[in-house]
Amino acid sequence: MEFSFSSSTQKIVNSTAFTTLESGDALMIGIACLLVYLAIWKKFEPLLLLPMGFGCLLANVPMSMMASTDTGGLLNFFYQGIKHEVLPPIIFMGVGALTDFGPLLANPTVLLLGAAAQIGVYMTLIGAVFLGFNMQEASAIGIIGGADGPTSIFLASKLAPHLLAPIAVAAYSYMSLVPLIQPPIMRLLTTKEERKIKMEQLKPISQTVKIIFPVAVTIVCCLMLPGVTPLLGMFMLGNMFRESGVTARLHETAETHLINIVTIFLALAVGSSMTAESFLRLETLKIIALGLLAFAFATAGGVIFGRIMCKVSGGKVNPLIGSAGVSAVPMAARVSQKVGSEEDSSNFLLMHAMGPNVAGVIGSAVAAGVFLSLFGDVGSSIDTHAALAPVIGNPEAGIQALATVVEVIKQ
Amino acid sequence: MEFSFSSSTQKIVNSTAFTTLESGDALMIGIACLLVYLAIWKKFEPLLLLPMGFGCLLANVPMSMMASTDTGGLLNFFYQGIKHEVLPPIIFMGVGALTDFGPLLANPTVLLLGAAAQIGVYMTLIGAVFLGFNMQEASAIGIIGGADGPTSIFLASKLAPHLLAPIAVAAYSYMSLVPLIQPPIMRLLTTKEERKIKMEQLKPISQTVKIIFPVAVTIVCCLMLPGVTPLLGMFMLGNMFRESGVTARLHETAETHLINIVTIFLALAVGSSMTAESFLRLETLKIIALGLLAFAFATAGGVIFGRIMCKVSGGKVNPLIGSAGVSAVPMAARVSQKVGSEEDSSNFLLMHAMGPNVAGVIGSAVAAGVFLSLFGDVGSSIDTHAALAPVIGNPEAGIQALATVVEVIKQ
Amino acid sequence: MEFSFSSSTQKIVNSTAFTTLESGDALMIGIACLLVYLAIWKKFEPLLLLPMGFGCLLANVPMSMMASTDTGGLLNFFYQGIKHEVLPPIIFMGVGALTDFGPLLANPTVLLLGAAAQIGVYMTLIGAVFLGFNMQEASAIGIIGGADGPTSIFLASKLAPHLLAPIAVAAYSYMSLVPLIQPPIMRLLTTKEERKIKMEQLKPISQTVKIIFPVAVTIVCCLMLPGVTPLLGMFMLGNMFRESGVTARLHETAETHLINIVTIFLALAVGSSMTAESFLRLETLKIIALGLLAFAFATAGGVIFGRIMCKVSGGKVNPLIGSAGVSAVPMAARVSQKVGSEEDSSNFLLMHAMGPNVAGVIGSAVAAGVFLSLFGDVGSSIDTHAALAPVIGNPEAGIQALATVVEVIKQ
Amino acid sequence: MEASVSAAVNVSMLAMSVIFTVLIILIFTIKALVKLIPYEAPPAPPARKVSASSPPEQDDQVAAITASLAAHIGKRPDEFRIVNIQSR
Amino acid sequence: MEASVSAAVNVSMLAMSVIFTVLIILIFTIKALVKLIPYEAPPAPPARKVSASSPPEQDDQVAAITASLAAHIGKRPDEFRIVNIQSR
Amino acid sequence: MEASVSAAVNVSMLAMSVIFTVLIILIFTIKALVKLIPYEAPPAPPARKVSASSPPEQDDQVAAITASLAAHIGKRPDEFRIVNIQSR
Ligand code: NA
Ligand code: NA
Ligand code: NA
Repeated sequence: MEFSFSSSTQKIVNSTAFTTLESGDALMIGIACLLVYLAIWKKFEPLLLLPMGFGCLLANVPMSMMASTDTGGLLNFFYQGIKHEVLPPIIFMGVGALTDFGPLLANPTVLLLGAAAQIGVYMTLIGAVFLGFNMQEASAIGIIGGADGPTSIFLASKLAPHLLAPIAVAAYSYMSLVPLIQPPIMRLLTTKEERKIKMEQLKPISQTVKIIFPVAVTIVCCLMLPGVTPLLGMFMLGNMFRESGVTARLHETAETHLINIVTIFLALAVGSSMTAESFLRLETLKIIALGLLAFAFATAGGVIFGRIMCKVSGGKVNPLIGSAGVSAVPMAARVSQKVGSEEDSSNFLLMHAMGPNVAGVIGSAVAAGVFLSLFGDVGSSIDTHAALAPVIGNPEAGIQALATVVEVIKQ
Repeated sequence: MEFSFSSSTQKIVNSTAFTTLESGDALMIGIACLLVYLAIWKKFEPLLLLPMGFGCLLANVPMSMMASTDTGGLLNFFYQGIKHEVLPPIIFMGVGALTDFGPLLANPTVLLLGAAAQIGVYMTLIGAVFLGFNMQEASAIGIIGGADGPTSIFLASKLAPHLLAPIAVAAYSYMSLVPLIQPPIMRLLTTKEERKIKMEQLKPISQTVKIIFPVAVTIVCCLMLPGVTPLLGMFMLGNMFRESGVTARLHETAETHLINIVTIFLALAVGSSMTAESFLRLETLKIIALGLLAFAFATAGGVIFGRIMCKVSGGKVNPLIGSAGVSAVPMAARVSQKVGSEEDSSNFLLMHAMGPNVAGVIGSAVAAGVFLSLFGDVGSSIDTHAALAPVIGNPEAGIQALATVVEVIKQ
Repeated sequence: MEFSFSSSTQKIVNSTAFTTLESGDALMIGIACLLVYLAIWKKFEPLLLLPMGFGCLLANVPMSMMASTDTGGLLNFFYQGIKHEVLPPIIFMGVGALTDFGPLLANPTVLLLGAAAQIGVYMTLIGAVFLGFNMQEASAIGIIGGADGPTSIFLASKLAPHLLAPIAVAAYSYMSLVPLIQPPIMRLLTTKEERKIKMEQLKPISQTVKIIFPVAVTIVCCLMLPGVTPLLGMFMLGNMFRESGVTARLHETAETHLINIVTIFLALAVGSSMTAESFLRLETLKIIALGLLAFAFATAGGVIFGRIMCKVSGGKVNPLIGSAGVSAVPMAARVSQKVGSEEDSSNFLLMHAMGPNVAGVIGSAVAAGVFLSLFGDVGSSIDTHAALAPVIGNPEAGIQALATVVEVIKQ
Repeated sequence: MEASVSAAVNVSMLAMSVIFTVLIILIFTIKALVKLIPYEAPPAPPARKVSASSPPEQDDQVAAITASLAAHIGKRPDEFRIVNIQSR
Repeated sequence: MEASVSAAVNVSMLAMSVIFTVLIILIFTIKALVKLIPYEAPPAPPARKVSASSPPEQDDQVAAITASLAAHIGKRPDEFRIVNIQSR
Repeated sequence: MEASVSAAVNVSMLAMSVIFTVLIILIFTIKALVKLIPYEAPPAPPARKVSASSPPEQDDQVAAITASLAAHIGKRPDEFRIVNIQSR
């Protein structure tokens, strides 16, 4: 090898990213800066969008080896944690450790509001199919209406990994826009009188019930929809750490440093999948548009079902708490409180809205479970995992059973 | 693909876990709930048994892909950390960071009590062989008598991975039962006068000695029993973080969030190995029975050797501190204190019992090292690791040397 | 298998490390103890050198399976994090979270001092080539003069992994010796009058500038030198967490428990590569000697350029702040303060020296980037990563482009 | 285009039914739980006992503190007695 | 020996040039930034408003505390009113 | 059954011997250590010096605080002097 001054100079000049920087890369760097701007100055879910934007910035420096597709690169390494569905469940454990199910347990019928708000998911699914996405893709896009970041990322990585980046960006962005998107819809769909309804105070709940609840949810929901176990099970485990009263150490770690560490890695990895090739497509615009649809319909679904519950209960339920059924904890509950107190400043809906709010988290997880039951396929997961554990046992007996059944039905 | 309402319904129904739920799964879910109950309401080592029980619950939801054998699943991922012996040493580092060797250094002869209590390990080994287990299995079962969770898990994952789940459950359960198991044995094997013996106060120890001690233990023990280096070395490293006075940051992390994170993953992984197939066997009952034997004999061994030391020292040693030699830090030391103060409320044995208590940890690690020297084989470890690092160098020169020596001896 | 008493005894004796302990191993254990001694009693970068020394101790117990080359062993597992360049960038993120760029932004021309101090890197490079190292090795040795641990480890693991151990030891040891190495050189190269110069107080900087700065650095530097993106990008991300004001959770985790966890693993892994085979060589002595050269020339370069800046600015710059350009944050800045206050106790250089001090970190990262542009080759990285992600995509288009260009030039 | 809008509508109706089914089951589970295990106001914190039967944890503390104190003031543990630990 | 000292000198000169180039670009970037976005002294902390328009976050707090308090004292939330939250 | 009880007894006796051997070696190591490095009562904390030779760390602190203060009150660092830092 020669190291003359001129040949070395040539080598350095050729290795700068400028020589291969294309307009797409530059545009993506601009988008990365926009995300960082929104995170910091507009406070759009900064814990996620700041590292996500920064990951996007790093990934789009040509030759930096930081894109999620650059085998051997740092962010590709973190990306394995999404691909193999390790990171979202750990985040969900932390969310569970942060969640108080008290208001939900005090008034369990609000679970119906968490179910009704899922209509946003399905309106979006239909819209996405209409716009040309296939069923798996449409499901992953629809779940944006679930307004839960980890659920969206988990489902997208299973059903439509090539759409992960725009779905994650849409999910977190609209979540931040909940205070802008929801109020007009809420006012449009309710009457002044309904908005003034004051709800009865919640009755206190035994600590024992709070402890048994996560186990009960796990058994009921996971037996019915096994595909969602990693997400819902870890969510409930985090809640057990919180409520059991005997695992304070684990609770503290799960809700602070562990969720923080995993958030950094997850957000960087999602950002690293935002390359020009995967993001600068018509699909991205479609997904952004569908995401808005998802949030709007989810809000409407919750509010309309709230009115139904209001009627049925003889005016005891303020329909404004329905909008909190989209989840986006605790933002959406605050919006219910705010819109309610605009009509009557002595109306305190926050605690009542926390019930549907956490119900919405369970609701979207269940919705994700339904999609996994219908369209889930573990092929890719097994392929990639093969590298980690060569001794592949029997690939998921359950799915094989399912396949057999499907075969039989077809005949 | 067709998505008619009826075919989709069929698909969902077929994919519920109910269709494949067998009685074994249901029973295991019951056992999982029992573990959670014991952890929360009976305070049985809740930091371990709560996530372990929850992991068992998740693993036994059919088609949830959460069993330790489900390649590609979340808990299988954590299980790799046990299989490749990464998690137990990190936990041991945290335990080292939490351990004060001061009482042991002030009265080093109590190390003999930590040795004597290992008799429980060997009585159990003999019992296990008698019940039909082979030598490797019997060793892994015997170490339950060591009363150290990470040591048991480490050894079981090396010598008898198929018995990991019952061994871990037995080890942690009996550890919690120490306050019930030990006192009758202690009272039976000592006289009232012996129990009233008051011990001389411990002399203070130079900080320099406390710093040098972990290095000395590492050199002495690991050179003699190299197989135990990952466990004992990391234990001593954690203690260095504590005593050195210059690594406060690392000490704090090792004894709080790092050990907590690893505990969550380890316990979930152990729980995920509790499947009907591996747990609902006669072996499990045998192991549960042998585990009780192990704790009882370990306690007896410690107390009897305590009496010997009492005699030899001319009545200066209270034999009650012998039972603390089983480890189960700090539970067993508290039991010594309690049984002692029952005879004479002014008798303070706690500090004196802390010496044999931590000696028991070293003792069981040494016992594990002896087993690894006799029965250790790194074949499986290399096989699984092969996936992680394809460029396999020379597989463990030392073991090969050992094999050669064995060959020569045979001839 | 027979388990007679005598054959078992034989087996145990043969499996003790004593039977295979060679003088090299014993010497390395001595060196490990020396490192631990320096860390604790001489306070040589104890957060790194204590676990590094302990890792060396464990690795040199024969048959302990703790050397970085023992496939399947614990420290080999951590070592993968260095080999695949995961750990140093995470540490750099934490360092970024701990760094205040305020003084640098208030007086940006001091970036030139951070550049000038890199002369130490290149004098050492030339010296290393003179002593027979090849270009890659010489580069990795030279970067010791950058006085940044993670940068040195990152570059060494890419360009000369077989020299990682001595390079890391030299880098951290000399960093601790900065208060001894620098002052004589600083006094020799400056006049009494220059040392007495008092600098104008720094002007305050808008928070917005502090937030934009890391993005600007990332774009400017990484586009010009893409190879350094993992290191510099993560450094700047950590700083964003700090300055943005909206990610307090992530900031706290990055600068405490996350950096602590990674430090433990990294230092153990580096220590585990200190085997007799790799460390007890003439090269190690050469590297130790060259490292001293590196620090001395870096200091001299900074101070001499400080004098130039002093002249050009009409005496407004105290040349003593130049020595802080070697980085070794914040030790070198303290040395500037100390040497300055020896002449005039009312002279407060600390804040002024913090500017070149952090500039030195950027400077060495840029220097590493230049080396990667010239000599970087991702072959080995892809090979090892192949195991983790079998679906190897297109191996780094940029490098291929570069290779093509090189081909063309050759013709 | 593989998927038709009518299939999407089918799937949506089915999925909404499943979601409502699951969550209604959950509602009844919760109602049963709350009925079975009613809320009881936590008992007022018991007055500190001064008698011999102090909680076991405090026993430990007294033992530990006594031992430390003994080491410090150079008396045997039985030459003095800690009567009470008052947490602030 | 593959590498010659002259090559090393060449590489060194080149690398130092690159480093100075990159850092000088950075200096100008910073100078431009600082000029474009000058430092402004942070405004004095505003006096606590006593009027109805308390900050939105406090609204939440009042709502939450009111609800809890209501549950505790057994009155409906509109039967009493929290006037002010004073942080200590 | 591969293993016989007599083999297990053999192994057990051997293992107990090894454990006692190792731990007895450890006892003597500790005794030697404690003898070589006896405990010394830590010296009473030295009275705060008021003279010029304050600890190096405090030098740093004084420098940093002086610089910050200078920036804040708009004086040059040598126009005033911090005499003492009192930690609370
Ligand atoms: Na939701
Ligand atoms: Na033990
Ligand atoms: Na530097």
